[in-house]
Amino acid sequence: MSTSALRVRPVLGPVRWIVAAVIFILLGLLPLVLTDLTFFVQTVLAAVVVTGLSLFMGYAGQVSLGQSAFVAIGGLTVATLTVNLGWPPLLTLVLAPVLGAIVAALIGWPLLRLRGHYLAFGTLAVLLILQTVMATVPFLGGGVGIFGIPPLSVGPIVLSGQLPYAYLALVVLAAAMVTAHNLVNSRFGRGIRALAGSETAAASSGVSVLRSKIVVFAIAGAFAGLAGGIGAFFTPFVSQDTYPPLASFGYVIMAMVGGLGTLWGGVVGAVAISLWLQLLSALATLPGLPPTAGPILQYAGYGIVLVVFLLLLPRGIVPSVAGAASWWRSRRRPPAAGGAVRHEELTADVH
Amino acid sequence: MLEVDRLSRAFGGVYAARDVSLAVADGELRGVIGPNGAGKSTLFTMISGHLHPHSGRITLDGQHIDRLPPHRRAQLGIAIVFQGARIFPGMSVLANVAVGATARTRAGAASAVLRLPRHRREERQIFAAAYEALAQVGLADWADRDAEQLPLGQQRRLQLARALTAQPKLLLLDEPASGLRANERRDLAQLIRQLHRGGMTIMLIEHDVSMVTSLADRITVLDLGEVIADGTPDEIRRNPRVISAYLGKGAAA
Amino acid sequence: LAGCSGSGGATPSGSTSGPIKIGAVMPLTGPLAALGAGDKEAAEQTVADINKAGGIDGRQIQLTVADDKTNPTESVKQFNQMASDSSYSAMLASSMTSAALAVSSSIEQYKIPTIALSPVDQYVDGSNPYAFTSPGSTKIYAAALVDYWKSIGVKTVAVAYTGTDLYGQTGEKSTKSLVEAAGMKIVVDEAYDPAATDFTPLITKVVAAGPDAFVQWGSGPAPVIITKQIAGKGVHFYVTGSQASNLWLQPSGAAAEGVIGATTAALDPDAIPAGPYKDLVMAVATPWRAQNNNVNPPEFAYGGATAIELLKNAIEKAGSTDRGKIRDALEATDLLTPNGHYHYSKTDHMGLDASAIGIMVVKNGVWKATDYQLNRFKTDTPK
Amino acid sequence: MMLEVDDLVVRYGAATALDGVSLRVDDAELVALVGPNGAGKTSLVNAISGLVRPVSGRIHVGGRVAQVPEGRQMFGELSVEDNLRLGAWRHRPKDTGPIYELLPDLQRLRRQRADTLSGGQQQMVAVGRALMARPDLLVVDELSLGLAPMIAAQLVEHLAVLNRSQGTAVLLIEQEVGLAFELCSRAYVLESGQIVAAGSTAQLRDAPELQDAYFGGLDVEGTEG
Amino acid sequence: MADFITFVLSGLALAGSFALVGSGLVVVYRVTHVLNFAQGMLAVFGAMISYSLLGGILPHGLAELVAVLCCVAIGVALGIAAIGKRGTPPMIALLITLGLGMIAEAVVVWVWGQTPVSPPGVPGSIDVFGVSLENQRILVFLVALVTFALLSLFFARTDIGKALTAAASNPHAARLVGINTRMMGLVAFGIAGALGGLAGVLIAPTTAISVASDLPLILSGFAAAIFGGLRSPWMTFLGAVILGVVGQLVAAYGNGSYQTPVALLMMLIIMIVRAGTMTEEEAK
Ligand SMILES: Nc1ncnc2c1ncn2[C@@H]1O[C@H](COP(=O)(O)OP(=O)(O)OP(=O)(O)O)[C@@H](O)[C@H]1O
Ligand SMILES: Nc1ncnc2c1ncn2[C@@H]1O[C@H](COP(=O)(O)OP(=O)(O)OP(=O)(O)O)[C@@H](O)[C@H]1O
Ligand SMILES: [Mg+2]
Ligand SMILES: [Mg+2]
Repeated sequence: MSTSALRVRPVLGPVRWIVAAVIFILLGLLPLVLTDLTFFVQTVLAAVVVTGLSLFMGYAGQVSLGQSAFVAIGGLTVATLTVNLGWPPLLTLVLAPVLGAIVAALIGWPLLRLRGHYLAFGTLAVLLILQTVMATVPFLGGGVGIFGIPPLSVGPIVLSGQLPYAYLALVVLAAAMVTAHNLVNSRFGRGIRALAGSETAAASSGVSVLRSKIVVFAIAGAFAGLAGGIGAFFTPFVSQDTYPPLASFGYVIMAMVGGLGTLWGGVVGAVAISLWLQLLSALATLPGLPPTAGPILQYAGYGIVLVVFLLLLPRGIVPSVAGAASWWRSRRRPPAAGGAVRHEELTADVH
Repeated sequence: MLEVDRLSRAFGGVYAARDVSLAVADGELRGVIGPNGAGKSTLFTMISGHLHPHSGRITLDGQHIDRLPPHRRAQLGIAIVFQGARIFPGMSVLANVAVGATARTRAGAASAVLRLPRHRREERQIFAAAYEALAQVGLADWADRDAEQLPLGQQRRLQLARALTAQPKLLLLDEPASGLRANERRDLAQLIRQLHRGGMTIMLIEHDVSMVTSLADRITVLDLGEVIADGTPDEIRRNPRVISAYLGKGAAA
Repeated sequence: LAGCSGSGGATPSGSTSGPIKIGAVMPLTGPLAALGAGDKEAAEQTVADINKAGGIDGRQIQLTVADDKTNPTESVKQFNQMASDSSYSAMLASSMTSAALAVSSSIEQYKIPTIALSPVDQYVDGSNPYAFTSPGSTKIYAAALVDYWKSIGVKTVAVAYTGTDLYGQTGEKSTKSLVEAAGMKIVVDEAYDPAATDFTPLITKVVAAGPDAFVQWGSGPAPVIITKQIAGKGVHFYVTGSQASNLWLQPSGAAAEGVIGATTAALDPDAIPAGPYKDLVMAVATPWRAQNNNVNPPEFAYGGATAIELLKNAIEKAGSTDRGKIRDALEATDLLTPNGHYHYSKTDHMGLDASAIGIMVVKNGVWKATDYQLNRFKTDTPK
Repeated sequence: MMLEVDDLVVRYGAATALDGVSLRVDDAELVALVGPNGAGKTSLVNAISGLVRPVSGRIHVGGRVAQVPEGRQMFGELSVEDNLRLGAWRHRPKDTGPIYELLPDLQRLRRQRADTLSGGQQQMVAVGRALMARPDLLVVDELSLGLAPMIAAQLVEHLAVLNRSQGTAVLLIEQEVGLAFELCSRAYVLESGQIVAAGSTAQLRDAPELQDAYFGGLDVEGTEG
Repeated sequence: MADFITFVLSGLALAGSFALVGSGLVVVYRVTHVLNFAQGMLAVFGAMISYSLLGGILPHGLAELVAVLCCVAIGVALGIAAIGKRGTPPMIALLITLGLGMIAEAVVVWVWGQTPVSPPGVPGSIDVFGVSLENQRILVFLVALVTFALLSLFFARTDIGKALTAAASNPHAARLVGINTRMMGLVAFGIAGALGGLAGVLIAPTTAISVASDLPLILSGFAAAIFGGLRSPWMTFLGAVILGVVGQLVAAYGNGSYQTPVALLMMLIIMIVRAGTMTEEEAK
């Protein structure tokens, strides 16, 4: 029996592990040649957040427009504890994901009773509320923001400059992805994918719906918190405007563009979108452009690409590529065999 | 084993279930029949915990379960096959069925992330059970298909397989045979009989009277939310109230 | 380490040849885009003029502008990106107050002389050796208002401010202290939500308190709505520098008529008595009017131009583009600019005095000097 | 000629659901279509009503078609009454009276949201909604699904009446083959995407290869051993 | 007490503006299950166009009308992009509208620049219960009220309204009974355009509208509409009222900085409580 279990357990085959390793090694070489590390770190951290988010959206079938809130929790943890209370940086960085998870769980307990667009609104509202609190409570920056965050230091070693953070971020991303992978291919993982399909049926199969949702939310919160923590050390400044709704929407966009329900979707989406935005703002700030040309370029550039892309690849990059591949393979297998693509006419949500 | 005591549930004044009482003995196969809208599915959803009764009690092996959420009841050994096909889209047939095992396994998120031995052990058990169940309902060679691509009939069998992987004490079947043709029905009847023989307690809703009567030890008849008859198949077949409300002169034979 | 990421073989700032690189971070998109746009235009204009005139001892100025999307954190990122590149000699920090303050630790870390394009009170006392601010601090604006109020015998004052940003908060603080010092009374002191779209509660309170003067500190749409809602309620309404632009003037329309504001003295160029100051102002105003169908430049336009002038002056003094030397030279600044007369010093990194601020009033949709201001011009114009 | 399907091929990605299916339904004819799960019955009717685009083949429809779809397909947010009325969206009159006469159970439920109906009640609405269109050809995907035997029998009756009175043609997919053959004069047997048998119901009823698969009660005892 | 009435009334007037933006979201969602994030920009367009037209080109009334009509066209255009392609899942369509919103922003910056505008509205203010309210705000409230009355009648009473709802409720079945779901979707987007334009045209005079107004507008509209599950016009109106009145009271008796968040919190709590009672998902 165990053999058959092995046959079906959808873990990444050794090949895929190697591919993943190679990709990360390549990513690891990038910082050495890149001049704009800010961009690199930003992108990798975004990928971490999105990896968590696509667990929550792609697998558990929920939606969060307020993921920035948990990035903020991480940032605040680091900023307030180091600056206001003088705690050791490393400790605060460890606390960042922990608090991210705890807060997510606490908020999730009431909030995750909401579904669909209600939940989308709920999460967004949480973010907006948090922003105002940050802007008015002095301890949390009170509109001024918190600066003078010390560089991250492990004992005597101080991570000064940008390069160390690039690698820290990469390591965290790798860890996040392994976590996500192990989670998805498990009893728990099947549970959350099931409740995404039908909460009723899932519950009757013994899945504790609310609890599972909260756990996933907390995990996503932890990822976000960690990213936020690192971000706070990297950009030693934290204020309510550090975590605007637009950033939150950005995470959702990255998740969708990369492809929901896939592990690599988050990374691919984050990189694709960030690259494009970077390119745009580079163009937009070319000297000598008329003052309005910049904004026009940025808005239109982002918008057009988003629209065109989603119309062409509604399922996102990774699934589309995978789909194309398997389709191509199935060409050379006798038909009847699976790998069937659902007919578009029928994909419209039918009860 | 299962005791339902004066269960009532109304929707905007209209009773879907009214003082429904019935007792299912351990290992019994209980048929539930009645006209459309009689309250059969409502009864099942109240037993499985998706719908809260406005009054009345449900006890399983002497334990009150009417306040428990669905997943707890599932863990106590109640499994249900819904009337409409309720599959988990985007998952393979096998994965769909494997979910059924959640009720009787423990490994949580932590052990999954850390890939603890317990996780591995349970995964093996789960998929073993899943395969067996698929074989039982004759879906074995569809295992790797995307569940939502199955035709309706297959989807409903898949639901049954999912329920079986839970290895339940009490199995609730809501019209499992609808949409199956004669020989498929025979296989299904065969399977149900086996499970019954294996000592599983089963409640079966069916409009195919001949199937119910040939399988059930006892039959409960509902109409407009009330129990109008309760007895052996023969008694029911002859019961005039049942004939007029449901069977009709013709089908009585 | 910072080096290995930043200066990809670029000439270090101390070098004596090649262009002089100056970085600037401004809000080019987002709510304050109009501010940034104005600063950018004016700064680039000035740089172009300087370069046409042969640059600074023969070296051209190269100005790089980055967009901070009206977001302090983005501002810090962009700032660090340039500051960590040692080929930059000096920086201009954002026209958004909180963004300009946000970079303070970066300024110290990279030891790069920086002039903020927004009033950052925290920079005024020179406690941050490398940070300067070119617009007047909220304090001198408040001071100018209070002087004016004294002159017209105001007894009671109402204050409203955005509780969620720096400009509002510091503005309220300075007003409060000065007003009380001058023996007047604060009768209303309310924070408001910059995102709100109806201020009836605030207005109701103010009207009820019936103050002799009502001033608000904030920017964006909120001040516009307040202006519209307070109009015709018989309350004397006052605004400050950040309303001295189309962000406020245009949408407020008729409701703005007669509103008095403490702004840069240069806001009404024609009112300035002939002299060196007027010439300087005109140098900025004339081309601007030409480009923007005869509208006077808004307050922050002078900021952009002035900041460049200040740096040019310092670099010439220092005779070098070394960050440290420029900083020292800046602290010795004594320069007349369209923004007013700057006397930077160890303890004053704002450098302006009350003469730089004028009390203006909206007449037929344009800012005009009040009679009070015209008198003041007679005695003290920046010189 | 009410319906003519000619060498129809339907694929879902790589999976072939129908390959080379041809069948016809004459005016005012009652035709049954039977077959095991996954045979392609639903794919066929969906192709007829244009919900799936065939890869190749020809479909000619000689009149107004209405379909009782698989899985009821209620307008969940709308009331029973509205569901019925929308059945006649393209046509006047929208009088729902006759439907309630045919299916009295629905009368009491006219204001109820369709998604709260019981399975069988939904099936009734689905049938009623299709009848509202006053179709020339009625395509029914699993008529008796979830219906109490009495109701099912009664509906079959009604179809017969419609056919006689208004010459409505019917293409009936039905697992209760007995029921179907009672009504229909001709039948097609579809298995894994192909027509494996066709002819008058009389002949087919006696065809040995179909006997076991489609007829005979449960006689479970027999199959034991 | 008089003050209290003032705050409540001003809150109601304010609610009108939230509700108007929300109404557009409701129409589109009800018919397509798409949350139209470009709704805010439709309002911005309305404001900008009427502003330009009022600059001496057209008289009051006519200018506003033309602006609204333009917005109908824009709305339809948005619709074609968002749902024109068969089988675009709602979540994707949502992001598409987000993208369309950005394109719209680019257009606005291009044509009107980034400086906020505020076209002239109905001048003056009148006293209600000794409370002085700007006429413009009262107008907004009244228009909103009428709009919602018409909307709910439209959806509840007319066949076309029913068909519109059916299109989203079950597109599959809708196509079976011969409802052209795509056409219905475009109709909805058209109506949404009109409502958005109306909102912009009416609200602009009371505030300053610029591209940057997009987000605040859509957020307040979303908050109001979600209260009605993005479906029910009247619940949307109620949501707007809670949002407006609670906000004003907080600003009046509490700290002004907290007016939006507290209002949001209120709505959240109510929604969660309601969700608790709605969980009985029918399980057949
Ligand atoms: N949420 C609800 N609101 C109103 N009425 C409801 C609701 N749910 C069920 N009902 C009514 O309760 C009655 C019983 O429904 P139930 O599904 O139990 O019938 P059933 O016996 O399963 O019928 P069938 O054999 O057709 O499945 C039906 O009349 C149905 O309309
Ligand atoms: N959306 C889809 N994507 C891929 N394959 C599909 C899809 N729908 C149906 N199929 C395949 O097409 C074949 C025919 O399906 P169809 O639903 O037409 O069968 P059916 O005769 O209606 O079965 P049933 O009697 O169970 O309704 C099946 O093998 C099924 O797996
Ligand atoms: Mg039922
Ligand atoms: Mg079918």
